[in-house]
Amino acid sequence: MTLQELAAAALLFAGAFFFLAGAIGLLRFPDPCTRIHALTKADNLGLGFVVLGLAVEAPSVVLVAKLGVIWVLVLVSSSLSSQLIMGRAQARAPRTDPRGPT
Amino acid sequence: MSLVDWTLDGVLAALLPLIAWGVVTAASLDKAIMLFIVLGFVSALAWARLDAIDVALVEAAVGSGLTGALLLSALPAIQPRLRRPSSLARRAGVGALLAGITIWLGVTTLRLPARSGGLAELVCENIEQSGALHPITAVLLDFRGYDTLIEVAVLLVASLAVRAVQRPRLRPGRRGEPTSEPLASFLNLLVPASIVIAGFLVWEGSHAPGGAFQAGSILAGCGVSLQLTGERPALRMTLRVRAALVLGLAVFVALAGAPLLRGHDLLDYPRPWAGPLVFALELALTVSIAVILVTFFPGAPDRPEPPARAADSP
Amino acid sequence: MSGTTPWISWTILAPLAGATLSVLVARRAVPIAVIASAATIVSVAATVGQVASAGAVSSAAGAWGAPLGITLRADGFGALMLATFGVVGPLVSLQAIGRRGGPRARRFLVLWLFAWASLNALALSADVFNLYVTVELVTLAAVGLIVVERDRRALAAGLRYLLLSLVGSLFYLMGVALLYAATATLDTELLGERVTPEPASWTALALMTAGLCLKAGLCPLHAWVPPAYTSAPPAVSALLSGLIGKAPYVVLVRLWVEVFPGSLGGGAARLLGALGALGIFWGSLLALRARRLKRVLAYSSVAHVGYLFLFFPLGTAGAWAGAAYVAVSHAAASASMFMAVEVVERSVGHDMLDATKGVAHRRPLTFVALGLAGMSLMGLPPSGGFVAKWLLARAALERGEWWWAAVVIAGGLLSAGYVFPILRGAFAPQRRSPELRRAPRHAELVSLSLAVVALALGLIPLRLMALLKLAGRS
Amino acid sequence: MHELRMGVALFLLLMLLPGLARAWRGPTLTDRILVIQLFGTCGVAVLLLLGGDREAAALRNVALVFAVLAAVTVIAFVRFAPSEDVR
Repeated sequence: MTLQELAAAALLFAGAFFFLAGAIGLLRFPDPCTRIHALTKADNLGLGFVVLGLAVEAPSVVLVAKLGVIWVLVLVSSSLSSQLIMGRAQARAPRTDPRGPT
Repeated sequence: MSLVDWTLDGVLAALLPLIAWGVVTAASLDKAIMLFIVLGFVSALAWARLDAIDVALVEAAVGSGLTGALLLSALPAIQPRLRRPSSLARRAGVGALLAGITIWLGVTTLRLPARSGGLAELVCENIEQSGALHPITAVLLDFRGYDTLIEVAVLLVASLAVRAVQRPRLRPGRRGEPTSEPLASFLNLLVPASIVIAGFLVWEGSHAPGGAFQAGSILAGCGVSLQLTGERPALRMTLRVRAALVLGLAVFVALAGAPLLRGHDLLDYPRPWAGPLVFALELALTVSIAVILVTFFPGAPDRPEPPARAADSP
Repeated sequence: MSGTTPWISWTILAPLAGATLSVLVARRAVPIAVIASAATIVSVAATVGQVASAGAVSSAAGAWGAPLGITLRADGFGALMLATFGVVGPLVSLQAIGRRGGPRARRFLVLWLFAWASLNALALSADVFNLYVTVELVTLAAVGLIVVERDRRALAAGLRYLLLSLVGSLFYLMGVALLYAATATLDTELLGERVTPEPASWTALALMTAGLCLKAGLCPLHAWVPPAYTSAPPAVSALLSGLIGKAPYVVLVRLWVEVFPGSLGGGAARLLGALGALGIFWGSLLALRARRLKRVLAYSSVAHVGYLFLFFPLGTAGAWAGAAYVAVSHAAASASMFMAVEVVERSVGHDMLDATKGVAHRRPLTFVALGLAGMSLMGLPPSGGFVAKWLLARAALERGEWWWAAVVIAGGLLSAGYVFPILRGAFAPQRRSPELRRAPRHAELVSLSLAVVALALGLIPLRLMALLKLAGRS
Repeated sequence: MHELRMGVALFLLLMLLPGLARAWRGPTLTDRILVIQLFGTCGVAVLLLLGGDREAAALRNVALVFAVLAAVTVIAFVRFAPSEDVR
């Protein structure tokens, strides 16, 4: 196994770990706010490490660029999505929960 | 195929019916829609795994992306009415019938004589003369272009029928919700990115998986986003929109009819020009498919209705 | 194809081009539709002429030819259906042209042009997958036509029709996939040579037949028919019942006669015949009990679908001529009746059975039309309906299967039971003449001309049969 | 290396199961849309991994389509999903 392959393997494993963390968090955390926190780990770091792992071995620069574009697209759209989802959730929260400081 | 490959396929094959079961038995409509979107994701993966990349592309774009958004946008209109599960006996009967058919189909398929892959060889032999180097595109736009001609008409008719029954009630952009800062900057990124990617997919279509339908769906996704966020007003049936709507079919009919005038068969492209003609056709189809898909979404009324009529819809 | 003018292709492209243009130039939709219709009628007439003089005409789309490409082929049957679509359809669409192009009339015309293109394409297709595509276009155009007036009830009926029809399409498509896997071709002629009696073939036949029967509204799969035919505008019901309802049957006949030639006469064919007989009785009985004119006609259509399916157990050339005659004469007669009902409904304000009371004297043309078309539905000589039923009954007796003949005759008697009350109410003497609203004059004329067509079909039977005999194998 | 990539892809597919459980249980629509987000990202990763050792760029195009359309569903969700659920 070359050094390059080792690095790729390590990066892929790291990615897998963050996906695992995200999935477990999504399942186990108590409410949507904390779950979205878990999810962003998978979105940003998990995919990021997988992309890095693949990029290490990529035969051409074009391919690396393409992987990068995909990652950036997912990053942007997932951060926007998180924002929109939480915005929607919070816009409605006060109606059901107006009293009682927590 | 190693053990990992087999397991991977096995997991995919197990996930599909599992999720489908979830869709069918979900207690509420919104849950069913969410699971349906997930089903679209997983089936796109399955198609990719089966090397049917073209189908995977369409499934990713239309099956999960746009269909999910379309179902969600229909949700407010139908939610209150879904309160009547049919009787257990009836469901069991239908289930048994469908299971029987499925099992029978499975057995029949497995017992099919193992023959060569249909017309694949013939397609490969003739691909040089066709207007595309990718077999799927060659089949869709040349060998069986006549099918696609009618399918494009199907899409246009569907759009006309949807437009006939749409109510202006759900017109987004009228709600006065200002576009948030991040959303606006996201849309600023999405529009150019979609156009570039759509153009790339059309180009790919001439020699690799891709083409008008996939590219059109990307553009439609962008258009739907703009329309749903109120960033752009809903499509009005201006001359320009109508021109975009029929462009694909018009070009197709022209390409079909022109050879007839010269005494050839319909869609018989003059061979040296077949490549450029097919590519031009793809571009026209991309535009039309994108606009047609956008018209399926609520918020694309015929024309601005006078307020009196808009108000009386229940 | 060389030398001859490719009329066969123009029968599809002309209406398609017209539809495309009239979406684009919506203001000029009516004149565009008129020109496109005229062009289509010329192409249809020329194609029928070619077939009548020189036998089947064909054209290979893209010049590829089967099995790689798709072949269009006009044989006797295809030409007959082309002619039916090309006579009945434009006549019905005249009422929209006559209305001077409001937005509804324009939408109707565009959708009708699409439907016409797809019907012609269906009649000419010699490829099982292409048939699927044309059936889809027929279905969607039909749904568009049903909901064209944005009526709430029509919307529900249209959606119901769409969903059931899609289930039917799914079954058909699974059959196509199986056939392709087993034979590596989609061309009907090549399939006819390559299909062997193996599980895949007859599973395919069963799936496709089941799907098409659902789409055709064969009893007991007719649940979608009455709501669709009664809630759509009458002109649309005329197209649905007269033309669009025949489309799945055309595909079914192609399958059974050309792709699976050996399958006629088996148990499955008898089952289809039995369902047809059931449809004749059940549809007629429900028509007898119906209180609304449109409902009577809708159930009468269910019964007439039944007659079409009597061809399968008989399978002879005579039975074939009879079934084709039923298709053609019912197309004209039923469209005429629906248009006449349009006049009655507009005149009186509703379409209950007693709406016709005393209207005969004020709307004589409509009642001549109702009478003539009713004769054809009942099968009284000398109408087209009579020839159709006579041919079917004779074919049954020739094979010694008298029970089919009994079904035909009983069906005729039952139809008399539901057609006569309509006319009797109309000619009954009235103490005072009812107040009538203005009714569309052109709808009256359309109805009358369709009724004359239905009647005339009985007077020129031999020429039509000569055309049909070209249908090759049957 | 192929094995490794397939193994990671398989692992990511298995990560969908906890997601499915969350989608099934809910309880709110917000939870379900989060699952869809997870599935989208997982899908992109799996497609990239599957395409990792093939010459054809086609699988990466599928991932590209996933990525660019990921937000459309969420935007439709925010616009149209019924609002009674958040606690």
